[in-house]
Amino acid sequence: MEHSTVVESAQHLTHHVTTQGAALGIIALLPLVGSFLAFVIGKKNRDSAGWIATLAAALSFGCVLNYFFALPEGGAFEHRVFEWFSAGNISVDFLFRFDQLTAVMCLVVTGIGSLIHLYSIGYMAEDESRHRFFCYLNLFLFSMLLLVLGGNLLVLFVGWEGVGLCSYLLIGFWFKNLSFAAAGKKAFIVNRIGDAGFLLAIFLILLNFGTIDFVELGQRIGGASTELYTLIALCLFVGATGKSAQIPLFVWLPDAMAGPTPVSALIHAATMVTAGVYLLARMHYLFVLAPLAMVVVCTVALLTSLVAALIALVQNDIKKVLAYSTVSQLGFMFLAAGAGAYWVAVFHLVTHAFFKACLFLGSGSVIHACHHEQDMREMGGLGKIMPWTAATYWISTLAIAGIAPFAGYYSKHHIITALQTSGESNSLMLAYGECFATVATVVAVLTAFYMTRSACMTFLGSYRGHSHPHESPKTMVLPLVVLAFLAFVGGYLLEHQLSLAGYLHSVLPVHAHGESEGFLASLLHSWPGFLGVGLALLLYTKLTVVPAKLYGLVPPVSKLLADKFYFDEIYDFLIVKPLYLFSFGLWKGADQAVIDGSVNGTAAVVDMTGEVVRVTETGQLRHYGLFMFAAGVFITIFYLIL
Amino acid sequence: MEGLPLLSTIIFLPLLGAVMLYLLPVCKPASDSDGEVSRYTALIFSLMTFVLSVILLVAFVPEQTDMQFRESASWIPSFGIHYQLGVDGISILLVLLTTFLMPIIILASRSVKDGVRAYLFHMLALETAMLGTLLATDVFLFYIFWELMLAPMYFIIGIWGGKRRIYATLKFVLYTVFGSLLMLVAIFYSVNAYAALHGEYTFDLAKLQEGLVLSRNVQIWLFAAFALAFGIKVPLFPFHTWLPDAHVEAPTGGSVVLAGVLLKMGLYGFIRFAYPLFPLGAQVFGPYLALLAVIGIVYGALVAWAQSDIKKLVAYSSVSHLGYCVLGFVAFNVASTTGSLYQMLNHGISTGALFLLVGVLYDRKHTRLIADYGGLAAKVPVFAFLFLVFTLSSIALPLTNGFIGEFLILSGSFQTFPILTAVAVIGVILGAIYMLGLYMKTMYGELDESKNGDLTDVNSRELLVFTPLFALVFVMGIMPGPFLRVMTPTVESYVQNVQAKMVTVAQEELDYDFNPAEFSPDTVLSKRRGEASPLAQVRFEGGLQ
Amino acid sequence: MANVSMVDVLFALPILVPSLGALLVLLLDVFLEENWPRGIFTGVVLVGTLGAIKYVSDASGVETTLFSGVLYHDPFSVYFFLIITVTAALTLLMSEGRLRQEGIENPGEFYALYLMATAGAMIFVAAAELITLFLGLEIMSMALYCLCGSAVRLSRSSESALKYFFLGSFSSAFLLFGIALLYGLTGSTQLEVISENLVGSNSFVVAIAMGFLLFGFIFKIGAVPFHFWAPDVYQGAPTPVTAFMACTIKASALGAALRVLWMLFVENYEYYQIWSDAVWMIAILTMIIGNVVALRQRSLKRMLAYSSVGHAGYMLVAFLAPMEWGGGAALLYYIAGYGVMTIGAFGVVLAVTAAGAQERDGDDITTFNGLGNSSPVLAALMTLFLLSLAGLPPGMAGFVGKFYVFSAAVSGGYTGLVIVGVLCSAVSCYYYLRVVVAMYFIPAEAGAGDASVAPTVGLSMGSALGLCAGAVLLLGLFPSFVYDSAKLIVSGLY
Amino acid sequence: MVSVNHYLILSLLMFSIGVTGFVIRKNAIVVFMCVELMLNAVNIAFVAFARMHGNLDGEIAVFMVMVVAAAEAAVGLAIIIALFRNAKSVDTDDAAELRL
Repeated sequence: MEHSTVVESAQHLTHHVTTQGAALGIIALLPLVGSFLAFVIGKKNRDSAGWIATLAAALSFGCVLNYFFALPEGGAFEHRVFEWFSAGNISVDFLFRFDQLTAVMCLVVTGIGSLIHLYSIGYMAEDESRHRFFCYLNLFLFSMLLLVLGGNLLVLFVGWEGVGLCSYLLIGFWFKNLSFAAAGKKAFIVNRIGDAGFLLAIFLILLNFGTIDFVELGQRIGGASTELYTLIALCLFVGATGKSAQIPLFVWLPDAMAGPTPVSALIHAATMVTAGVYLLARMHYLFVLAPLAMVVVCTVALLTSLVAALIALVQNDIKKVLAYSTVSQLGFMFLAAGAGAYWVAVFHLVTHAFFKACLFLGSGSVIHACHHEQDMREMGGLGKIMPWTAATYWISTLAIAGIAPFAGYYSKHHIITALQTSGESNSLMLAYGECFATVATVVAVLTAFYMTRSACMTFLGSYRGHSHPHESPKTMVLPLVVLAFLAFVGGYLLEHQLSLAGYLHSVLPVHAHGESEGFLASLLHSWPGFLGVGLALLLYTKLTVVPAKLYGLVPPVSKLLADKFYFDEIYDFLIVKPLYLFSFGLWKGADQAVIDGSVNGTAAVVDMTGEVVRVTETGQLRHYGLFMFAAGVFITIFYLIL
Repeated sequence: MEGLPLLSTIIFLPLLGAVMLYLLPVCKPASDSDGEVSRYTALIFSLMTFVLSVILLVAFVPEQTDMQFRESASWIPSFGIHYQLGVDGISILLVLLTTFLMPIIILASRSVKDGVRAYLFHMLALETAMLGTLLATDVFLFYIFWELMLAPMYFIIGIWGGKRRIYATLKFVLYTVFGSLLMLVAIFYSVNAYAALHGEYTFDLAKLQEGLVLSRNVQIWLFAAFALAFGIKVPLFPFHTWLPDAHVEAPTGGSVVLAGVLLKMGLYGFIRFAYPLFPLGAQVFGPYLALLAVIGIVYGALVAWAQSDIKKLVAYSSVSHLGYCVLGFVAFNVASTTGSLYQMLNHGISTGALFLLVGVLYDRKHTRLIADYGGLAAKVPVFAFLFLVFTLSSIALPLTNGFIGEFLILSGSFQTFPILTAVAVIGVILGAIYMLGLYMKTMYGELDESKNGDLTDVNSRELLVFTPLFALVFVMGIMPGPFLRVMTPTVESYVQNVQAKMVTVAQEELDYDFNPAEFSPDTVLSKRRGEASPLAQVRFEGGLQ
Repeated sequence: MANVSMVDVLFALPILVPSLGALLVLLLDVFLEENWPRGIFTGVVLVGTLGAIKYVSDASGVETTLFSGVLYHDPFSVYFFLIITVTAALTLLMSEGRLRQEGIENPGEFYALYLMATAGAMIFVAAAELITLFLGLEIMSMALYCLCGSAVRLSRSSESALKYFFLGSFSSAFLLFGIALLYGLTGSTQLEVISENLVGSNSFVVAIAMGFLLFGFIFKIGAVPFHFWAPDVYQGAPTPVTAFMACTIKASALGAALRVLWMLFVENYEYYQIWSDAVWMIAILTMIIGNVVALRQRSLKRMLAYSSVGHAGYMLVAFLAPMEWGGGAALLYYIAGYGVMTIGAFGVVLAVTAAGAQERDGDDITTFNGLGNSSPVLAALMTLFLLSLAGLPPGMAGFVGKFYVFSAAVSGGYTGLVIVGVLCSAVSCYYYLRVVVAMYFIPAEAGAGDASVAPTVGLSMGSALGLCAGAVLLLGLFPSFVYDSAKLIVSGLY
Repeated sequence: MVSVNHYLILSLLMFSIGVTGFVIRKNAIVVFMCVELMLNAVNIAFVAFARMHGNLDGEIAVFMVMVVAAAEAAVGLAIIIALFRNAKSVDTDDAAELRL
């Protein structure tokens, strides 16, 4: 597309009819207050904490609904809380803006958030410090809402870092286990690497456009060089890779499963990790001006989804499977964004939130039932014992597999279509579009396969474990059912009834897409899902010996997959260890030896000079006379006469 | 308030308190064996000082960009030296920081068992010196207070310090003296150059700023002398090695005051003296200072990571944080300079609090090694919570104070030094690595019952110490407006003035060159012969035509 | 010509009072009982001298010389009379009752010699004529030689006397030769006449004469390379004598040197070049060597001796800085400040070194361990004096003194010299602070006898130290009082 | 004709001998004599100059110097005796307790 067209469209997409004065802050404030109350009151009465937190989340959801319904088409609400800080040419308002994109995000965050809060009441019922847990969980909701409500990059960044902190706290919630705490730290630090890129992007934007307000920025965009846009876009993408666990910064997410399972569902599946996708959607007008960056996004996303899917194939920890699946699905969302179909990315974000939250909660239910056993080899046959969990899990599996009419199908189908047509808007993608689409289809097959595998291993067959599993309490089942329902019909509703594309077209570029297909066609289009599911069912219910044989077929490959492509080890070996050794060397070598050495050395030299000169003090009268006389003669001759 | 010399009162009230400690009979060791009365006396005086400085802040007019509450009295007329004070948007918040931290330090002095009275005496004397340094607008007076800061700190580290205290304190004093004495020479040179041009000696900063005309080469030398003195104090890489030693050996209060206020004096010196007096020198040195600052940021963070001693870690983190402050200032635009000033306050609060926290641990277990702790969060949750909050403030998490400063600094300096700032951003990552690493190793994991099973959580007195700091972390992070508004008008006009000088003087480009031959007496003779005309007229004015 | 008027005698009273006082002490010693209060009497004499100085300074309207051009009678002399008398009085005050502790067995002689040295110092500084100058120098020196050896039973005392005596006579012989050469060149020993006639003389001979004069003066000032005697003599001599030498004698030597050398060579621009080159070198060497060697000393008196060498270096910097830009005035101020802080420091050493400690390294730095606990006031005072010597606030006199000196030197274009000076000053902080370290940071060794026992500070010692401390603070806080008058005084010289 | 220069050379020679003796001899008495020799060398110079200028200043100076020399003798010998009493030696090399 022509530069001017793109710029025009960007300006158009940020041209809202804004309504001032809506108390948007209350949406975020409720969970913050909830967080405080959950801790203070929960400290006295542990059981109240969960209900308080859930109430806060639900109230917040109510607020969001209120604004959602009040939001006029093509309009936006704005809430300028106060001028945050200003100095020189930098002025930042604490600004909330509620437009269609935010509305979708808020609904997901508070809606699913409320469900997961409710679920957690049951899940955490026995934990000693659950008041702390709910405090953190509500705090997370607060941060996430700041992130999506933020009307400028910095408020977004506040939320961005805030969710990072909550993630850190929640991953390390059981901090007595040092490896859990370490996982939290790792998450935070890897995120920080991304944040550094994000910060640089903010600086670049501020320097070149003089504003970080999304609307103003959209209006001012244009005129700068493509290189600059590419640089900014790439910096933003670095930030996104950190938060949304893309290569090369995805390593923290699997470790993050150390946290309680509801946390994994809420933070590491449904909401926080999608923040990167949200960021790309938010800053779409910058990305469309940087075609090269879009290709990079696509490439990284494709690679991530493939690698993660491959790893997921052989994991035995139920949560690890889901974690890698999340990484892979996030890759799908970025694929959509990279292809220029931002609304599709958001679409997949939403559907993914439905089914992945359901899956995680389901796995949580299983883990809860099996007394914190996470290894699928120790499960099996749970379908009979916990039918609700099994049913919802299966529905979500089909959804993620992309089988029509389950939710996942619609968003996935759009993604592959968008890839195929990406060349239309981005000439650099012309050559690769088909190729990307093909690989994405393969990943879709893999996804269907490994998810079905996990469902089979967990719920089918006979129980292999040693504890006495039981169905979870109602507070846990209810959210499962709701989410499963959404995973079932959510995609269809958003595609046909509610028309997400139409809803978002005032804020995101929505390209005309083919008319809606019939049900049969959609079934036909879900062949990758059928293929994956079918294959997995075959292998894990009928030919149960085959998987082990396959696994042993090419040991290096399976080992490579099982060991997650050695990402952690490589990072450790190439970056972390050398850097630590370097630091240590810097301290001992540079700091103590050279720098401090030269300081102390100077002192020592002066001291030694004193010692040397002291030799002249012989105490002998004759020497003194001689020295004095010689010096006198010397001075007289050298200075006075010469 | 008319008629009351508010600034003088603020400066000397602590000293009065210090003297009272020895004069009041109730403070005598005989009647006050555990030093409790002395502590209260000192606390009252430091609180009074704080109240006065709050009054000062209230009465302060932010829009007025020049010195306020001026006081001036002739002191050494033959050299044009005045006892001259004033406060502006740059110094006022640092004054408040000083007066705010001192009561906290005194409250936290419970860990000092022997010689409480002397300890408090030195602390209060130190407060006087620091306040004087911040409020003096006469270069000579500034220098006196600047040097005066050394003696109390020397005793605080030397008497109440750790094992290697003698080494640390001597190093601290000698290193600092070494730098500041060279600055003294530069002061002489400037004053003489001024006298040569205007026929009168003056140490009045405003007059010097206005009337001092020096060539680029001379300014480079003079700026270098100032920069050395201030750079050592900051401390700028590679002049920082005294700091870890001093911090590790100093008692808790000493560390707090060292990190909280003393280090800021170096940067304050840059802001108040080095830049306005020698804008051309500053122009030349600016990028190099920025480079050193950025090296300091990354280097300090890396070395902090390698530490096994908590205090040393925090000390090196100070090197890193002060690097941000310096970077922000030398980038020299309004945003970055404001950020730099703001970050000085933040660093005072968060690092001060971290040292206090380490002090809490040290008081109980008498070790500062990270390896001796672990899993404390379960045993001392309140402590862990406070530690977390200040850690987050230290790594500049948004909505804590550190973020505002760091963002302003980085985004501001990005406009001047994009590449360097990009490198400095690495410090953001490294900061998380070493601080969270420290937090994890001390607070998380299994508690070693045999070692730390008897650890008690912060008591109410300690809580009282931390509460104001805790509150400020968030107040300054969420509502920085009131703080920034106090300083921005001054900073704006300050940056404008100095930048204007950099431009205009650079255009006039004097032809007088710095001549090393001037170091030898050869030239003096010839000048002496040039009849009664003051020698400097030849040296300084000659270049102006 | 040879008319001795009553006015001359009156104006010479500041010199005559101590001289007569010295004789009276000797006389009374014969007639009065063994333990008559000689110290008080000597004090009264010095107070009388102060009165005489007051009288002279009030009366001095017209500048003139006394006894037909033998002694100057001008504000410069009066200033130095004052410094000499005050420092002598302070030293006397602090040594009251401590002579026996220092091994001085014949107090009568001690006080007589003390007064005589004071009188000699005054003649030295006021001399308007070179033979008088020489006589003043010898009167002062001879008395000092004896004072150094006045602890007759202590071998260190006799050794220091021996060294001082021989090296002193050696250097005065050089000075005398210089005088002879000047006399040969100009036919006069009157300073003013010499100054006039020197113009156009054989510069080779002038240079040699200058060298010989410098030899003599710099020896007494104690600057490198004629400083070798100082540490040995300072260490060996009884502490009051050391203090007296370090302050009073140094002051008078500097005063005399300032006047003589300035009048003879500096005012004659012809010779300024060679003169300044030489003094430049001497000043640098003095600052460096004095301060650097002091780093390694363990004996406190010896360390203070080197420190006094270092300070001589700073003073030579002032010497070099042109007078019209404050060099002379800075020097005058510095001498005053240096005087009180050095006396104070030696006073504390005197108080801390216990009786009979002379033979046993009683002034070793370890003696000071734990002084901060056992005797906090004494330690605090010592800290003040040491900080002042180091030139750090709150030791204000030393700081302001250095400020004046270096500032004048920078005006004079001696920036390089000043840089060396401040660096040496930084080095000096180390050894001064080392004493503070000992006093406060290192506890006294258990059972180390003298150290752990709090030293007794009597009324006289207390008041002397108090006066010194007060002077250190006041001189520094209100330096204009001294400096402005010093400026006026010096302006009379050129 | 014997000129001033001759006297001066003699004076310088004596002075140099004094200096040399001072530097090389160990016996305190001899060293002391060397100092006296130096003073007397100056005396010769004074007298010669006085003669040259035709005024009496130099000769008066000589008297003064002689007085000083006499006093010095008294003081010096007293000190040497004191030293001998303490150290049982008049060797200046032995008087080196104070050093470094």
